[in-house]
Amino acid sequence: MVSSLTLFQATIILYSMGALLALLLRGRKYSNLLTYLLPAAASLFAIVLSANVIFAKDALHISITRDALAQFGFDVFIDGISAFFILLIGLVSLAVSLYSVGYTKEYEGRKDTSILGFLFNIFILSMLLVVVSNSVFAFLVFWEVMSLTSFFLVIYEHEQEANLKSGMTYIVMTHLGTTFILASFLVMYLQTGSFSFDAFRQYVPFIPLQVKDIVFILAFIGFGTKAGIVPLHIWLPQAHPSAPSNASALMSAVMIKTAIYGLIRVLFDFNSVGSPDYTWWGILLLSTGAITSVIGALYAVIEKDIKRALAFSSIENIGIILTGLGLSVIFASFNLTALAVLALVASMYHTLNHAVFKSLLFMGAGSILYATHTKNMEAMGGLVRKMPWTSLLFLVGALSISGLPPFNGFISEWLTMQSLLSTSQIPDSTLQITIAFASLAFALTAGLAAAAFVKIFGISFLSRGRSEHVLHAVEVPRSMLIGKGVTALAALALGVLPFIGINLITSAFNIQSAQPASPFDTITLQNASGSNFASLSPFTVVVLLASVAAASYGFVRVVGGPTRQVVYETWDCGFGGLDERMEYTATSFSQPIRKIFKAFFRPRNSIQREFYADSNQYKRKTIRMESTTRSLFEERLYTPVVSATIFLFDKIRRIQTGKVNSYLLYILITLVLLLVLVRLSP
Amino acid sequence: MFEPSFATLAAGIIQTLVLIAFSPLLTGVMRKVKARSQKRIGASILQPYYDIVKLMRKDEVISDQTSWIFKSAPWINFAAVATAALFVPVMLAYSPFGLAGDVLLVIGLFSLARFFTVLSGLDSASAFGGLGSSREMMLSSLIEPALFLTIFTVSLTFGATNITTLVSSAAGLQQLVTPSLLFALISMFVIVIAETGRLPFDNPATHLELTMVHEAMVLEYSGKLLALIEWAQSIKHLTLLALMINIFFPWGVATSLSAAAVGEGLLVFAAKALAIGVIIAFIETRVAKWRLFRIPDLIAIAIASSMVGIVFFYI
Amino acid sequence: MIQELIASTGFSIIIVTLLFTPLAALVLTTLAGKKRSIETITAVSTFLILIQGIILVAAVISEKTVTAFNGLFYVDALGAVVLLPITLVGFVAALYSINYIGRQYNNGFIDHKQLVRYYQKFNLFIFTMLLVPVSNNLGLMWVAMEATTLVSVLLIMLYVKEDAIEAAWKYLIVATVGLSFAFFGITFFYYANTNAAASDLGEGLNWTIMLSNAELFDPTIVKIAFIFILVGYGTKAGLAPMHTWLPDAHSEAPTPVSALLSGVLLNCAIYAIVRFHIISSNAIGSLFSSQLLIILGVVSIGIAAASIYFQRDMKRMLAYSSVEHMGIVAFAIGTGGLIGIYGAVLHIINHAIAKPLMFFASGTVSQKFETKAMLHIKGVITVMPATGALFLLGGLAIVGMPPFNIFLSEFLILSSGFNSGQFIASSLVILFLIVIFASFTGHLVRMVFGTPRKAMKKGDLGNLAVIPMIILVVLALILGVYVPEPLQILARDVSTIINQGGLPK
Amino acid sequence: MIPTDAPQIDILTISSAVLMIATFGVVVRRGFMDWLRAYRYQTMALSGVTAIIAYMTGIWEIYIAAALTLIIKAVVIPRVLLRVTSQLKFVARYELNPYISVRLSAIISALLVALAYFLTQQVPFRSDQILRAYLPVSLSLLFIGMFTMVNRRVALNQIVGLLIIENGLFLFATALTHGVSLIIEIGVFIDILVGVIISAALMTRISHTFDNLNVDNLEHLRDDKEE
Repeated sequence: MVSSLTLFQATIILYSMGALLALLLRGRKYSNLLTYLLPAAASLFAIVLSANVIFAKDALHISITRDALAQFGFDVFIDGISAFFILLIGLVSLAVSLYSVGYTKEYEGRKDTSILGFLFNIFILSMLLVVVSNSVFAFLVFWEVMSLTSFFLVIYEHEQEANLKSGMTYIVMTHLGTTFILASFLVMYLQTGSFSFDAFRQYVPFIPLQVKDIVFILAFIGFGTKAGIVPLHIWLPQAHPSAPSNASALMSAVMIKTAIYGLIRVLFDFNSVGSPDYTWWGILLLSTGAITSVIGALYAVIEKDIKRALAFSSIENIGIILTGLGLSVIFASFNLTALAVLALVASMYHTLNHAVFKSLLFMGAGSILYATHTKNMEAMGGLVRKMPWTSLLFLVGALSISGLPPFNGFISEWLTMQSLLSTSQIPDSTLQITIAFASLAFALTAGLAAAAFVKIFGISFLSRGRSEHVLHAVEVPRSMLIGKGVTALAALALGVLPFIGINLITSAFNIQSAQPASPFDTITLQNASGSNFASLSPFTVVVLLASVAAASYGFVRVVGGPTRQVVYETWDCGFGGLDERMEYTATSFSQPIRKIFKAFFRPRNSIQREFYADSNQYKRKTIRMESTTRSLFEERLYTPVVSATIFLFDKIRRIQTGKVNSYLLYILITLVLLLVLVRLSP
Repeated sequence: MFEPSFATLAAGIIQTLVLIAFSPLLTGVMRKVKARSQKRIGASILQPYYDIVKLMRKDEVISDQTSWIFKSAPWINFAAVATAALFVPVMLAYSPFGLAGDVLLVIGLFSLARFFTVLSGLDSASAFGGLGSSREMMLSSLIEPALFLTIFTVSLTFGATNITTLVSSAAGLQQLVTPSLLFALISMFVIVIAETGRLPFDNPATHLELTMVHEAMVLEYSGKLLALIEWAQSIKHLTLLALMINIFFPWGVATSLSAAAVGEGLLVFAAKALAIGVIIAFIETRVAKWRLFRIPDLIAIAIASSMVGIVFFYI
Repeated sequence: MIQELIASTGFSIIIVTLLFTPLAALVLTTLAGKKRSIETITAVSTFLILIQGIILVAAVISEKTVTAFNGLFYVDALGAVVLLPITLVGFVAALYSINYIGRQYNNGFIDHKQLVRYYQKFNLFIFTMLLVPVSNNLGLMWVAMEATTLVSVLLIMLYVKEDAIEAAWKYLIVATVGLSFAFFGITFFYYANTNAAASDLGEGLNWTIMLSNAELFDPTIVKIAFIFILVGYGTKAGLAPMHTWLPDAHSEAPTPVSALLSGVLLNCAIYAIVRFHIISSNAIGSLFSSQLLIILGVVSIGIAAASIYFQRDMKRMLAYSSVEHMGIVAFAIGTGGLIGIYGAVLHIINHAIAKPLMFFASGTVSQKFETKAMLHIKGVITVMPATGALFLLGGLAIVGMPPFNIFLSEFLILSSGFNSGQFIASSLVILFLIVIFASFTGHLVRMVFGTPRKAMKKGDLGNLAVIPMIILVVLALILGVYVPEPLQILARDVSTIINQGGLPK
Repeated sequence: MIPTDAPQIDILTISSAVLMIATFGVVVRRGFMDWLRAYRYQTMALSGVTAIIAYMTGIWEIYIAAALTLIIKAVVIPRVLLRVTSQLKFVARYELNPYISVRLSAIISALLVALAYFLTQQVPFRSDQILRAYLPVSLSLLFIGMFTMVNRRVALNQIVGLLIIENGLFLFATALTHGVSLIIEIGVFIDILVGVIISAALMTRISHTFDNLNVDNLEHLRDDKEE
């Protein structure tokens, strides 16, 4: 058995080598291969490392350097929680690394791909180091390195002004978040007198409740910014689409999960939320999660940029994860351990699932971009025939993320729903009703998410191609398919055999629960009176589905005889000339939803008509309709705050009048003011 | 409760087969009732069976723009709906597959079916398909919360989402009509109508583009594929009715596996299903199809009703 | 005792040679006529200064204090912290000058006479700055400080341009007035000293003597005196609202001089304030001077935050950033405590590394793009890959991004801010830092990335322009994750000096 | 507190009054030659005051300081300034429009004197008569010099404020410390001299570049412009 330390070192070294070789072998033969195969190998090591920690309980606790004066250093501690997130990182980066081998060809000749390779490796490495850091300083350093490298990835195509703008939004927002995290840690430092997480673990439970509340609020805002909770989410739909697709896959699938990691540390590691004092933390998490998920889903439905839609869907999924987390805290605060475990498992399962299918979907979107050079869904269509494998894999992702059986999304959403349904066991009826209403948001989210992904898949892959972008699209290289295939398989495996995920989570988080012991067992939940509350055996469902399908095929074949197919044009009401302009577009697909939620979207249609003659308004030459929606948060929240700040600053900066007289006057006034103050003070 | 055994398993499969087999009949009966109440003679109540068989034997016309999604969607649709039917008790108080899935799985399978149907609508590159798909997704995304809240109420009342537990608790309940269940029932009724695409949500008999939802999606289908879709629609309808019946009106459901009990259960179920079918048919003759953007109001009523049900439960 | 004496006299020679080196270089540059030889002389002399500076700092670390000339010169850990940046930045600025000034010369912006003058004053400037941290006599320190103003005004006047003249005039007037206030303060302290202990009139201005008598000082006089000192040296240190000359002077000076002004000279002024802060703390407790430092520090950061957003001139933005960082140092010293002083020490050094880096990069950029207006600078990284990358890294260091050094010191300073109970001030600082981060990074990113406005010949401007920046960026990275042992000892000693009564223990 | 040594008090009071009057003389002059002359008188008064201090304390070094003051400030600096102005192409000999009128500035200067007395009252003088007399005066000079600089628009006339401040500084140092170590004092003198020379050189540059000496020309570097 290899020790965790060796594995850890090997992982770090391999990623670093990947980064270095990317720079050193710039433009050489095989450089691309090495740049991405090294991190793929490192990811394997990371996966083994996490398995080692989770199942062999070989936790790693080392202190690397320590500043004698300020007592901070780079401590490393890999426990189950870290290991779970290492697994996430390892799994996704394995797939994405393989995918990148092919994907970076998109940039060859146009951009310096060595920088991309370098940043890619450092980015993964920094995420890995974030989740193993065991001291405030190390955590913050790696956290910001992670932000920084991802920022550079976002502006990798900096020639386009829009990317710079989204990069700026991203870096500013993430820095804001980091500041809140820093503040939270500083408050803990004040109370515990140490920068080490070990000390936090030891002493945070003893600090006063009010202070703990402050710590939590600060940490929640800080991590929430990174996770993309509403209304701190505005960077996410800008940044993720701007980055190269392999980077957006990593950002969406893993990076925002580091925020979840941080929250878990604060909630369950530094504190042990076991008294009703913490209930409102859970309510905060739950309600934020509910709002986040609905709003993310709503935006995802109406979006027509495929990567932006995926980014909004990430916001939605973070909301679902937070819902589970919040429930877990609520249950834990009432000492309903079994339910707390259920909700935590649900939340973590969804974290794992989202990592899997979101990386798959972003890789799929990247493949489309690779083949068609556009992110605009309105310009796609008909790709299912040009890129059969990509479309199949993308469909798997879409089914998973829509929470449909037998894929993994269904399992975690099922678990989350079950936790929501278990609120009847909380001894507080106000809370029960509140949570019941929160579940409304959850269900709406599920419905909207399905609509969003029907749209994304349907509009981009199905029917006719809508522009010349898709004319010459061909299937992407094999490495890109392998990358997606890995995650698609994982999505299926986690969907059919939830045993894998649940066992992983329970051992990682070291929680006792009666969970399936063999891969084919059912998940069973008991209600308060001990009878079966709910149970689920996805494997059986798959078997049933398959047999029903086989049986029905047999029946139809027996009754109907052999099939004779005639291929003909789509029915055009006899007019003829049905073309791609008459198809439903992404915008028209989402029009009903846009209209129903018009209070939120504020849709505006501007129609410009041109007539052959003004006298006859029936004979129109052209009609051009533009449908726009408004971003409520940017307009109502960010713009006013920013402009108020700028207004204030504009007044302040005017003290620099350019007149030396006024400068001298300031000095005189300062001096006299201070002297008078001293004179007047006793 | 039931013990898993070969007999119960067989009984379970049989009750599902009954459901699948008789579902077109319900459609036929409803059409007949509708026709009669409109002073028409109407087709035979067995007409849906004739249609299905006829369609199965016909050639298929496939659009040249379609892909494998179009061809496989009816199969997936049918399989998913039929599988969902396996989990719903009909005349028995349990389904032997209750341990493999609960009511949420049933909803999940319906969603899976719908997902592919909607995709198939988009696949044909016709203007109608997109229209239907778009409206269908809009409706379903709104119905989802209503349905979930209804389940919430029910599961609060009976302490389960497992259908077997639900039905057995319902059958064993002393006071049958609690206020919360009543509200849940109202909600459930609206949902059943909406999910199965009946008036005032959707007119199953129309082919006018202004009013089509479900029909627009499946406009391109013919032959075997259309047969599967039609049948699946009927199965879905009856499955939902069965769910509603066995949760809200579980009288006479067979709790044991004796021939008498099962027979009685079947008859009672048939009576109840027919009654509800007739009620729906009557309603359909009374109302016109609502404007698409008024439909959310109706769904909002369902949601509100469930919410009130939840509040009543806790009070 | 005797050993100590020997040791101290041994090291005291270094103080003398340290001060002698730039003067010798001044003489040699005046004698040598050729451009190449002048450049070589300056580079070699600054290198020697760097070596001697390091030796002196090492001596201070082991011996705690080094004195010379019967206590006229006195270097302790606090002085060493200021001395180190002077020698380091002096060296890299000399290296950078060779390329920068040489290029200006080749481009015809300056003639040979101006070139010679530049190097003469450069050496003289180094000398005057070196004089500040080694002086024990506070009057001498004041004279040195005034001399730095005069020499740097001459350096700013090197270009005969309207803006340069304007900046020089404002700088001269404001700084001179400010320093005359400082002299008032010094005299007050001296008066308090003579009142407290009537003896030792001749050495009454020596800091060490003053410190030993500080407890006997009259509180009122100390308060008034410290206000004069704070306003006076605060003007020179660029603390708001006395900072107004700074954006002009720092932006109009020749780039290597900007680096010295921003990276080093401001530290000297802060150093002077700290000396009096210590005396004041000993006399009337640290609360009074700490509060004042914190207030001025926060105001400085705030005004810098407000101004940076609107800047259009690259170097002017950097100058405001210096105001910000001096504010942070003042805040750190005000919060006190081991961590606060540690942070302040590191911040002084870190700022002295990062700011010259930025000035060098911006100088190179403006030479290439022939403008300082940020609006017209785009795609630096495309045109000059190395400079662009260094510019970017330097900027990220300046705004306090890990893994660069300033993050570390700001982290410590904010910890100390919270630790000392200054919640409102610390929160304000955090808020302002976010704003500065946003506006500074915004400007930076728009310059570094994007597509250049016009077609430009790709390529950096020579190795000598890049090497000084690489030196600094490497230092910034190293100090961002690891503080070397000697520096920690130094910081601990400074903390002892500031927090526990002034004399190293 | 009743003064113990009445005649001395008189000398001190009178000399400080003379110095104040001389200072006001500088403040109210608008023309360059006028204030330069007034400044000479003020400096003479100052050196007289210095001599009084030297006499009263009996420290011979202060006599040297007094002599130095007389030579440098009353002779050398005016010479330098005159030379500078003679080189100028265009000489703004009159301060045409100070920010505040001469009348009002005299009143404000009086207020500043009051402020200086108010601020220095809390300083414990330890019955040091010299200090009691001259400390407020020197602070007044500081404030008035500062105010003059704030008020004037012509660079050449701003120097007058600077020089008043330096005089205040000198008086302050002498009164307070009875002669700081001589080296420092000489250093200060040299600094002032060099400062004036440099500012003179700067003014030459300014007048060459802008054709006059108005500070208004020097308002290009500013941050209050509209975006």
